[in-house]
Amino acid sequence: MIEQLTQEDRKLLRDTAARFFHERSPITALRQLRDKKDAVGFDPGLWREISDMGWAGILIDENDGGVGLGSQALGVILEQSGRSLAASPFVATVLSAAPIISSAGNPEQRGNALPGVSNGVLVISLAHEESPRHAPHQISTRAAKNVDGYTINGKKTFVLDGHVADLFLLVARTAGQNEERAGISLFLIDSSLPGINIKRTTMVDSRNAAHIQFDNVQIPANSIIGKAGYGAEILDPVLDGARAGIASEMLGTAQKTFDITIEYLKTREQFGAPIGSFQALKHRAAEMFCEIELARSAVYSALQALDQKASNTAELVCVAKAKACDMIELVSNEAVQMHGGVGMTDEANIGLFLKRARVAQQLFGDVIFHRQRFADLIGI
Amino acid sequence: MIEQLTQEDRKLLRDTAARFFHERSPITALRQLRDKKDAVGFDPGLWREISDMGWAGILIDENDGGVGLGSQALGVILEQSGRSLAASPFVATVLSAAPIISSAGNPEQRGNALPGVSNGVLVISLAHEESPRHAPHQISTRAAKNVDGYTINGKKTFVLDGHVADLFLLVARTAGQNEERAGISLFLIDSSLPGINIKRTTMVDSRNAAHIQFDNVQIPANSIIGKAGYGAEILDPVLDGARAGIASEMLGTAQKTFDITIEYLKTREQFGAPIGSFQALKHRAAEMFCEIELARSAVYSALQALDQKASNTAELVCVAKAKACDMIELVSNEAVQMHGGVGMTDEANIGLFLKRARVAQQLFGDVIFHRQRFADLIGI
Amino acid sequence: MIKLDSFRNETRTWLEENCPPGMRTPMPDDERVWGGKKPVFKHPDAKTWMDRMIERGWTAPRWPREYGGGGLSLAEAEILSEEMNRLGCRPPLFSFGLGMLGPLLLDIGTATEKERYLPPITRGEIWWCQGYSEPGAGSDLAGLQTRAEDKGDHYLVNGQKVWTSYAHHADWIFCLVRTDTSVKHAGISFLLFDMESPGIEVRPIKLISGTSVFCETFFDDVRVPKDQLIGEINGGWAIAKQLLAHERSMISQLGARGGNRLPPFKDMARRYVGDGNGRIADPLLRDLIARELINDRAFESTSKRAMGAAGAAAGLASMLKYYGTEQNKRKMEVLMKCAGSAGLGWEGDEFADDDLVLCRSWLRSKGNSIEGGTSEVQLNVIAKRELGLPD
Amino acid sequence: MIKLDSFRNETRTWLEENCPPGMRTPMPDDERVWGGKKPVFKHPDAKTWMDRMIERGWTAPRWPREYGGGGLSLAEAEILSEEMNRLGCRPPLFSFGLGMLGPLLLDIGTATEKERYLPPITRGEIWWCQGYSEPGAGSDLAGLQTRAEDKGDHYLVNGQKVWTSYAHHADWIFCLVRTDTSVKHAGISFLLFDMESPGIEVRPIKLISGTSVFCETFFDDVRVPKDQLIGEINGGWAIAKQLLAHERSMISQLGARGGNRLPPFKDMARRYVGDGNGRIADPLLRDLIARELINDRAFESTSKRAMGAAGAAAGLASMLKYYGTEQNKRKMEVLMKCAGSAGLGWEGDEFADDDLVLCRSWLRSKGNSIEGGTSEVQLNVIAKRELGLPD
Repeated sequence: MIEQLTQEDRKLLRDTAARFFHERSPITALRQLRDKKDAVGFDPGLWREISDMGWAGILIDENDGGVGLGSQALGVILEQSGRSLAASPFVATVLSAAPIISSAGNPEQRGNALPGVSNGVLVISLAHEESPRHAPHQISTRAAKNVDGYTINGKKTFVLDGHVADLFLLVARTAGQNEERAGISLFLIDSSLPGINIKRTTMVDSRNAAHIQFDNVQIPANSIIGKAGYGAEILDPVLDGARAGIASEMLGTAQKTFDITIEYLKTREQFGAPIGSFQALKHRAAEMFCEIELARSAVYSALQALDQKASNTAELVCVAKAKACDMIELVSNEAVQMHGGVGMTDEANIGLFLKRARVAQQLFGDVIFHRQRFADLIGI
Repeated sequence: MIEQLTQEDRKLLRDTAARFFHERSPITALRQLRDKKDAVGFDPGLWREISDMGWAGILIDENDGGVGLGSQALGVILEQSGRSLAASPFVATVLSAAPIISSAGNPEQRGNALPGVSNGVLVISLAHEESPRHAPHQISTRAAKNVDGYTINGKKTFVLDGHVADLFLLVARTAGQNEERAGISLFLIDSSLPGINIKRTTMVDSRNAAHIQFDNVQIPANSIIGKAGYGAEILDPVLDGARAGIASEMLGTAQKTFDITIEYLKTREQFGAPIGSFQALKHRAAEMFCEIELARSAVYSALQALDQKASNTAELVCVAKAKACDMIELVSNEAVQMHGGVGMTDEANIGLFLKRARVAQQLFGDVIFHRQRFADLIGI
Repeated sequence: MIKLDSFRNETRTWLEENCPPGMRTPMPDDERVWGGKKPVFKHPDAKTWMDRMIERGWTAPRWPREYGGGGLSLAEAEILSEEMNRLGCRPPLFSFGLGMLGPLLLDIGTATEKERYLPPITRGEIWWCQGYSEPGAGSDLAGLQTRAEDKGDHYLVNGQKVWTSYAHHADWIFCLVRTDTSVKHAGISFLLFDMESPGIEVRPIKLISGTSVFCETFFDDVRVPKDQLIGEINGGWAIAKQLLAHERSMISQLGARGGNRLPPFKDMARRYVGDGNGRIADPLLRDLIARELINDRAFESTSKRAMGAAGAAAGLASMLKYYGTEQNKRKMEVLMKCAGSAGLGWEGDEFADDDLVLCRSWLRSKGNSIEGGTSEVQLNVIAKRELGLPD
Repeated sequence: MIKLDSFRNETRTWLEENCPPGMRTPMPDDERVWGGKKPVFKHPDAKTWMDRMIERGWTAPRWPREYGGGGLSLAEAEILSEEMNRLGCRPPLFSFGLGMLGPLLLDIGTATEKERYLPPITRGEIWWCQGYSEPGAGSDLAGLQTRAEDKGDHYLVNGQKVWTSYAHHADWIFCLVRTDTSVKHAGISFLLFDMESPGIEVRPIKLISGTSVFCETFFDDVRVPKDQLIGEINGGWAIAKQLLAHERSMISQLGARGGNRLPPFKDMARRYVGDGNGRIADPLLRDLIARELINDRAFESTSKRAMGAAGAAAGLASMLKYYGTEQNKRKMEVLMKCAGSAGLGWEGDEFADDDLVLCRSWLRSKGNSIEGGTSEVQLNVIAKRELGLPD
């Protein structure tokens, strides 16, 4: 069991994170990365600072060089980074790739990867999706066994920060058919191997992902994590952690979007009164407030279940991501509309929140995916 | 081609129908039927008057004793009757049973049934549904051929005015499996035949339907309408007409619900002002207005397509019923909410509109049915 | 912790020995025990159960023992509640006295008032009703016009209330009245009086769902002794707000559970569109159902979080009231879609009992977002208190 | 009827002979011809086509021939439009002069004004832009502050406009200005002036979608000859309302079509989630798509019905503007759900052109319910004009 933070510890962590992201990674930082078309897409110096705070290793056990504070602590940090739209390899590395190694890597793999992640010197990207819509077991990339290890052939898409990754956590199939849960295997491989072709894609939220082609890529046998063919057993719970994590980020993003909008409603005047005095806008704002609070409860419940390894964790994660998706779609759309013409300008920040919202909605499954999965899990 | 009414004719018909239903069948009439638990469930005298206006025979050809004015004229009348929630065997008889006989009955069947319908002396109910949700081809009632005709076994539900019907237009299967379109046959039979067990059901809208059980009911061979096994070819277009008809009624019902509500918003005062001056309610009222107008256009387009026998009639009917369902659900719910406590009382009429709305939504397919059918029809 | 463990053991033993088997079954609405001067015990075990709980002080577990309460700590009361749930024990007594008036008097009542009013509440001897809304004062509750004139030794009450729950059964009423017509909020007072006083007429209101739990209540020169004023003269508005917040949280919970008589939402959905294995084949209905089940989970988490928050703010109470009732309405509409014509029956043997209950519950649910402050009022409160939006 | 038939034949023949093949293809946004003093013809056939249509008077088919119009009847103009659609002919010329200023001048302009302004519009010689909104006057358009002071022989204009479409390309502006500061609506006038006048500065506004078709426009002591006032002094508000209604109907149609560059909604949906036969396997996405296609059909029918209504009321124009733009936003969100990460690309070769266009169009669609009067303003108008709800 992960060490539980007390209420006071959590409040302290939240205040620290809030101050950190506000000061070190304001929204202007994202704008600069975007406008200068930064080759990396995030600020490595900032990432090192984040690591120095212990946050890159927050999910990693102390024995592996991390701080091992667990999901609720992680949620606190992601909620704050979501408020300032901080660009970093957090999602790619801390949220999805490293936990796979933590939970199933052998001592050598752990030793090679985890301290580097905790120290902020190693970027590992999860190379997983093969279609534009999240489909965890829709894997047709093949890892064919041979005397020297495996030969990889296939194509991955939407690999977060894949253009600057040092290592890939590759999801490939050693057996079975597309869509089958059995037969999926996980590999930790070097991104510079011959036959790997990486194409950076610039996304609407000014972050980066990559298309990656694997053409007869030869990898050593000891690249495999866990047992061949049983990768989904490792992957699925890690994805649930990542879903709750991204939902935390969405919560922070939505809350900040809402805060900006409420401030605008209080100050913008039309017809001789602040527009926030018009009842139609008040009611819509109050409805947003309710949806944010519901999503907040759902996210916190999921994070707590993850830390407690509760038996209904997967259900609660579906609830959290589904609510976060619907909520942020509402909030981001209403925010732009309530800002009127100003909301349409690139100069205002509100559009950046809208853009980030849609990317986060897609990450690790949209609302449709999670409603269906929830229905499957509860047996209806 | 049905004779087209001119704009002026239609306006005249609308004014006549509006006056008629307002004067002869106000909402108090429905209340009386309900409160005295009337055995028939509608006023036969009123039905005779409606017939005398020529409206019971509105879809029936002049050669068969009707007036043959077509669907748009029918729509005008149903829209007005919907405003006063007039209870009559219109839907059962005029909208669904008679058109089957009109379109496919032999001269003897036509002669026996249609003049009686036009004159308001004959109630014919379509005995069709077998499950609580509209499923046109989900027919397991069997009509087994024998030397004397057919033996019927099976069970029907939600047969409108089935407890007072003189004849049933029975949908049964002479071949094939449940859900198959082929193998369905139509029969015009006497409701008093041995083996027919009719149980009246009182619905929430104070109208009546029946459960009907057929136990070894022997019917003559000449009861069949059209060719055995090809009943769906006759039934399906008639159902489309009925759907457009009920959508017209819903349009009238919703418009009246809305009119009552707008009037209430203008007169009810709270916080020293009419509640219709509060912007949140204004905006919601304006949104309802838009939805009503969209549904209106959809209904009119469907009725016109029916009269013109347009090739995309089925699609337009789906659009009409789907929009009418969503629209009336919104309008009826908002109307009750905007009436506050008053809307919850049996004394106010608004609840009667809510109740009728949900029954009409289910009749001949709800919004889910029609969205799916639309998608099928357009090939997505 | 040891003390709590032994409390749990004792409680469990006592409940197992004292809660009659008939009181460990799900309770139909009409078997609720409301107490009062002419109490009705429809279930044969109900009186025994109520009397035993009264004796132990557990009709009001957290109230002081001197007023007939149980004197339990918060932790002990939670244990009692858990153990009652474990056994499936019915609540022994329902009353607006226990839920609303009592807590108010414990908070602001004088010693005399507490001694006078609280014991009959814990013993279930008086059925209280509440007199708030008036025909012209619904959402704008402070616009109430029922007058209470100071006649020296008594107040003379004239006017009309509406939506007084169970007024046709109640023994006493707690009532907001106007004692100053020159101001709005600051001219309201809070009176208690006997419903048998001369000049009171009660007419039940029939609802669209067919039930009549609410009444119109008319006051024509009703004399109320002056010592039945609670709090300060013209100080009733603060009391009203306190009681309203409490009522809102009660209704939001009721809404979330979907009323009492209807089986749980998931079971009802399966009844209509489930296959033999409890799966729902139609993907669109399944999605609608899953959506509301997800909302239910999030709402549950939110309720717990709000309870945890130190002194739940008015805005949060309003949020729960708003969301819980709107959510319940959505769920009812989903069930109506699943049920099709089976959910449209009004009466008669041809419909199963659960079908008829669904239809009535669907209609009744429309009132959830109106009673205890409309959804619109809740949104106004949230906008003002939580968001600080300007008037 | 015979006359119309022969008109149709003549028109068809003329179009077939005169519309260059390159002008019978779908038009990318950046190949639109706007005319003006420095016209840009990106497509090699575009100038020929425009010149031939100008010669025939068909850049403004229904305007009188004396101003360079086609002098066609309503029926003839419809035939021309049908025949152009049949051949897939591109509109030869886009302009706010043809669509907005021209019809206004035809209605209320003096003979002199018509002679002066209309022929250059039909010939595509002047690119007009519109100066309405200001930073402090958006939804509250009548709150505009740009001053025009009467200086005897000219007006002196000072102030700032925002959301002036294509002001960085335009030759002239039609502009609402304040000529009386003591009243609100009754202190507004309508001026035309040359964008090359000294004292005008234009700054394009970059939108969230990456495009810049709108500008901020600053006026610093701009001299406008007094004969360039249209209508009465302080009579500009009536003109503004007339132009706004027109703009609203243009935007609602644009919205319904989902912008120009994006392939039709159904095709885009199939692109992302269709199987080989054009069917959409996922039942939930299929339902979302069907819902919007149904809304599209109902909206089309409504637009036609509104056109048919004698003199479409302001409320109906507002309804179309409101519904059309909200509908377009919903469709874009559905496409984004279908597209998944393929719709989230901003730039680069790794995304197909249609994918990038989808993302930009989705962002651009958010402005539809803001420009030309926000959705909130439209709902206000409907509540007032159509429903008569009190202020």
